Amino acid sequence: MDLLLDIASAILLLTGGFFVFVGGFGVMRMPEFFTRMHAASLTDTGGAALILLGLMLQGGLTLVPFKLAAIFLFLFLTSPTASYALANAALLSGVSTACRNETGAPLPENEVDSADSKPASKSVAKTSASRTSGRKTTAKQAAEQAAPKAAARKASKKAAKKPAGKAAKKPARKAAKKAAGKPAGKKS
Amino acid sequence: MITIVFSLFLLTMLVIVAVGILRTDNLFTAVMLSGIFSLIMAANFFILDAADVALTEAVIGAGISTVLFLGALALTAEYDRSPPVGTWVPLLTSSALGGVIIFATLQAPRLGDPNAVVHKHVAPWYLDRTPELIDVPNVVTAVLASFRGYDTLGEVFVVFIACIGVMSLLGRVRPRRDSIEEDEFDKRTDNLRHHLIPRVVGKMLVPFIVLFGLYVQFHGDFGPGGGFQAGALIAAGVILYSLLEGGPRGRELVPEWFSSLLVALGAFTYTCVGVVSMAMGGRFLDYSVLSHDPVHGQHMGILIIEAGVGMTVTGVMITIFHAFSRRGIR
Amino acid sequence: MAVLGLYNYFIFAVLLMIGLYCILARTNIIKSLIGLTIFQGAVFLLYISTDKIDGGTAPIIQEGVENQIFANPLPQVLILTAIVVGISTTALALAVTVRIKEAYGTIEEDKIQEMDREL
Amino acid sequence: MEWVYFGTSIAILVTMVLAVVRGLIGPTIFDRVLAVNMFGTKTVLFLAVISFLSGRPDFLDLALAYALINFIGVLAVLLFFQSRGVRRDAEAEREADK
Amino acid sequence: MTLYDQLPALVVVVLLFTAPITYMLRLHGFPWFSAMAAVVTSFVVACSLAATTIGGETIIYEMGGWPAPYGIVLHIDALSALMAMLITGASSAALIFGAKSLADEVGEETAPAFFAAWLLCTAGLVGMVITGDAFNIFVFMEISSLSTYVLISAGPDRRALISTYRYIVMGTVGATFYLIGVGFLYMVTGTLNTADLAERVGQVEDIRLVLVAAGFVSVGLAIKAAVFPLHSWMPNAYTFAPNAVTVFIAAASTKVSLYVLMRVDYAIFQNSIANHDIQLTFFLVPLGVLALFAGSMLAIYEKNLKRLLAYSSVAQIGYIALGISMTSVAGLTGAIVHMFNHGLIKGGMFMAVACLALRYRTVNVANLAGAGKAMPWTMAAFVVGGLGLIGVPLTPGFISKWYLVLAALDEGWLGALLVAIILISSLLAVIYVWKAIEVAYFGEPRSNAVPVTEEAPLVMLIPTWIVVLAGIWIALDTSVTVGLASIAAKTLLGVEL
Repeated sequence: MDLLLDIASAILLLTGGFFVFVGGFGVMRMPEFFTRMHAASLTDTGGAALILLGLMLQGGLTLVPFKLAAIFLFLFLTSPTASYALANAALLSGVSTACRNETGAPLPENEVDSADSKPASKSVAKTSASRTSGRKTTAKQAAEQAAPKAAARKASKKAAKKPAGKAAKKPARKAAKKAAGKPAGKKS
Repeated sequence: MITIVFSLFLLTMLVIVAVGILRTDNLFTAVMLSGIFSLIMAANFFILDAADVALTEAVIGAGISTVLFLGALALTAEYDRSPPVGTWVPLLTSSALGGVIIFATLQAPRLGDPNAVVHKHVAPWYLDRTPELIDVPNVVTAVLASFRGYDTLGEVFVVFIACIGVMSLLGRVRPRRDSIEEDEFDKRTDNLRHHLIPRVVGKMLVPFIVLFGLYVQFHGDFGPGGGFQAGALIAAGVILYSLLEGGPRGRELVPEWFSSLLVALGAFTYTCVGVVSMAMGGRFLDYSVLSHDPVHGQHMGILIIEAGVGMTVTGVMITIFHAFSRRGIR
Repeated sequence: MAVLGLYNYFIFAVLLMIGLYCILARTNIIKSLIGLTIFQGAVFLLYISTDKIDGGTAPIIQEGVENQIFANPLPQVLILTAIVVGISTTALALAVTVRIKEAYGTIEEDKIQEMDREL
Repeated sequence: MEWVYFGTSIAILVTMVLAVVRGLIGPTIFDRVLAVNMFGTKTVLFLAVISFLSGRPDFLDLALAYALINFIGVLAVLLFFQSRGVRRDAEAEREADK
Repeated sequence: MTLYDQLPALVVVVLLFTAPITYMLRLHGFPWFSAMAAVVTSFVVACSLAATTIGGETIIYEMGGWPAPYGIVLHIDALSALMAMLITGASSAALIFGAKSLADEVGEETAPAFFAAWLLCTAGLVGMVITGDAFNIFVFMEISSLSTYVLISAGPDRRALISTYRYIVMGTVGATFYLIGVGFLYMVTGTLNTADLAERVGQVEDIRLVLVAAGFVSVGLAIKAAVFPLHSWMPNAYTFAPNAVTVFIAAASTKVSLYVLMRVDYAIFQNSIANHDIQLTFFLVPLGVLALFAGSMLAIYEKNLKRLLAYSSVAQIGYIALGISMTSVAGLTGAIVHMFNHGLIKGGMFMAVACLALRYRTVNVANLAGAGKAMPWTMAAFVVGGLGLIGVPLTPGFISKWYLVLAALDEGWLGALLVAIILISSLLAVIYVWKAIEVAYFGEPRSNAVPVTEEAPLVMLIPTWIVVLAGIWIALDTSVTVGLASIAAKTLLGVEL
């Protein structure tokens, strides 16, 4: 009987481990933030479920499986919420969802390093500015790809001009509609 | 064998993250990486068989310290604009320091070798005599609360002073400067109310977090846990609530006067236990005189002072968080 | 194999160096405070790596399990105290930093020194 | 059963390393937040497997505390982000109407 | 267990017991009163402890009833009783003196927090002095430093904040160095009790770790004690703290770190590491000499009176370091006596400066002209204090310099050099004291300066003069201080009484 349990938990654990590894690998390989987010959060919950289930089988009838169930329930509730909230914040802050430009070459992601807290000196016409700054940042991004990584971080810090997080100022509903409009703008 | 492999992995990661913290210019990134630093440190402690310390480091290092740093960052700049000042002197001093330590520890006892002096002198006494003298499964709690209870008393007063300091520095709410009046501003900025899903899930979890904190508090004698960890966990629950609902609502849940009263009461309880044991003829903090049977007295003493420590740490963490969040965005 | 035993002390030395360098070289106040937490974190690692014993487990005595080898509880107690001391100092320092930002308008030590020199 | 735990914990450890690497090089801030969140959940799993590996399964409270702290950390980051964005716009408004 | 046996614990417990009460009860004027009551009670208990230890016996008090190396033990001998008396005495004098000046600097709202921090600062210092456990010294060092940060940051000027920040960083680095030293000692001996450490450190075969531990402990405590090259936090901290706080920390806080250095060095390392005294001399003498000269030079060119006195404290700490480095009974007696005397002199002078600051609203030497005539009593106290700094006979400074010179004489040619250095630095002291006195008595008050006519309030003058007269009294009847100091020196060196 416990040989069966051992085999079952071994299978569960190893697949869970594999899922988790795939998640990690995905986070490294994915070109753009939202796809990375997708890879991480999906395998997060999936991998965790498998591993914790595998451990529960090993726990026997002591208090341990209940603790594992508590952990599983907690993870199951919080990590999707955290991923959702993170994605929402990223979208509102103007992280570009584009990951391919017209020529098919992977578009380096938008540099939304938290720009310095200088008040955004842009003029009132925010959207047009964000489009120009979008193009400017993309051009700069291309240059940055060539420069070695350390220099890139220095260049991006100095030149980073954050597209104004204007969407956050308005209530969320209008922002979501507007945000949907904005990425299209950026792609042109 | 297992510990060597894992600690090798984790320690190298620790150094990589520390170098990452040093090199990044963006303070926000540094705070996030210091959160990872504490988590790796806590995982390392767990592998080195220090379960209590791992729990404390996780809850306080990764939890409370990140939240405090973010609170401070919200009120100050988040860019480390200045280029590093003349790097020769700091480089020289720190490498001299490192050199001296490496030179000194070449002869130090290996990790985990059983006949190191440390395992020979004072530690075996604690491990042998605790079941008989204090009869508490968790020897760390026994040493923390009873054998070296005076240290923990000093510890509680260190936390008490931190609360006093933050209150006297950030106590007085500053007059507003800019045009946007306060409540409208706070409505928009201070909470995550318009994020519907986190708000629902978060508020559902707050009672369970506080319950888990109380479990850790009273489970301290049998498993990893105790006053410090429990206080930080309960405070984390309240902090989660005021993150979601916003500062003013958070301060309604746990008002200022209550949390600072909790702080003073916890420290006062701890000292009272000591004074009562003096009054009953024993030495300061000698719990065996507290009741007819010494072991029972030790149990009672440890329970009360752990409650005192829990009260103080909860009160301090909540007061400090509210002091930072009430300072708000002026 | 012997060198692996000393790996913890080597990492302790490296973290101290990084922490001290971060405190001395960086003029931003919050960056120095993070350097201070790394500096203190390294000391916790030193103490806890003394308590490990081969084949030992955490010093929580389980009923019914005979002649277990336990790790040394004393450094763990000391470090429990040191962690809470560390967080108290950080909290106080952050409160002072917020007040400095409000009084001086900046948290770069060299700018603050210039402002004081003009006074 | 021993090597199963060992294999899983190695897999989790490698993912943690990948998360740290993403945390260090992640161009945007949100990558770093994602790395921290992922790292936190992986530590929870790592602790659960290790406590089984070392034969002390009653240390799972740690893993639960980790999961909880990780969630609160991410929410604190989001609130920080939101307040920063709004503060910048408030200053921008002040700048505009000056 | 009669009350008499409980005294060693009571000296700290009274302060720790009253601090939460002071913080909780927010009645008008109550915080100052409860702080005052607790500190005076603690002072009385410290005096009775000194009375019992003057016979040379040491009191051992086991905390929690656990025996020595396993539990924490309080170890009180002549030296710790003397230091406890100094700390609680300075604290009560500063509190009486500060009643009025603190009232306006510390608002009604933060008064409970301020005075609770004051109580805990005293408790931390006294706790450090009487405990016999190496890690416990670290815990109480943190209590006293954190509360000192809180007290200093209450200063009115915005520069108090930046000096508090610098003090926090340097103080924490110093305390962490001490912690590393204790960690290494624990690794090679397995125990934390100072007496137990003293025996077991000798049996350690590889002394490399013990040497490095001694190095870390000494450097850490040197930072906390503001010994010369590591003193940069002290002048600003003393200058921008509230006046009453400066009086207290100037008199007590740096001395305690020097006390811990002395006890750790002589109790633990002296009899265990071969020729440790030469290492100690090699470490402390250059620092002491540098402190003497640099401190005095900086004081001479300083315009702000409080910072002038702070730099002179750096110089005086150089004297104490010299005394410690001469591992002879006379040298140690000189160092211990100078700790006590300097506490009294500097406390009195800072009180006088506080009275001047109250009336003149500034501590800049230039515009204190005419203070001699306007505030005769305050300036007289300042002059007597200044003479004490120089070491004129009939002042406490003279006693300690006398013992230092005695000790230096029997050190051969190095001693002769030290005597010369001590005399030269006394001359330098004359210069910077005279600079203040000359402006006060002979300077013409500037036309636009607001004319100050009446003297400082009595409630501030009386404590100042009590402290100054106490200084004169112990300069004449040296039985108490030198008696305790010589017994302490003998016990430290292991010479029979």
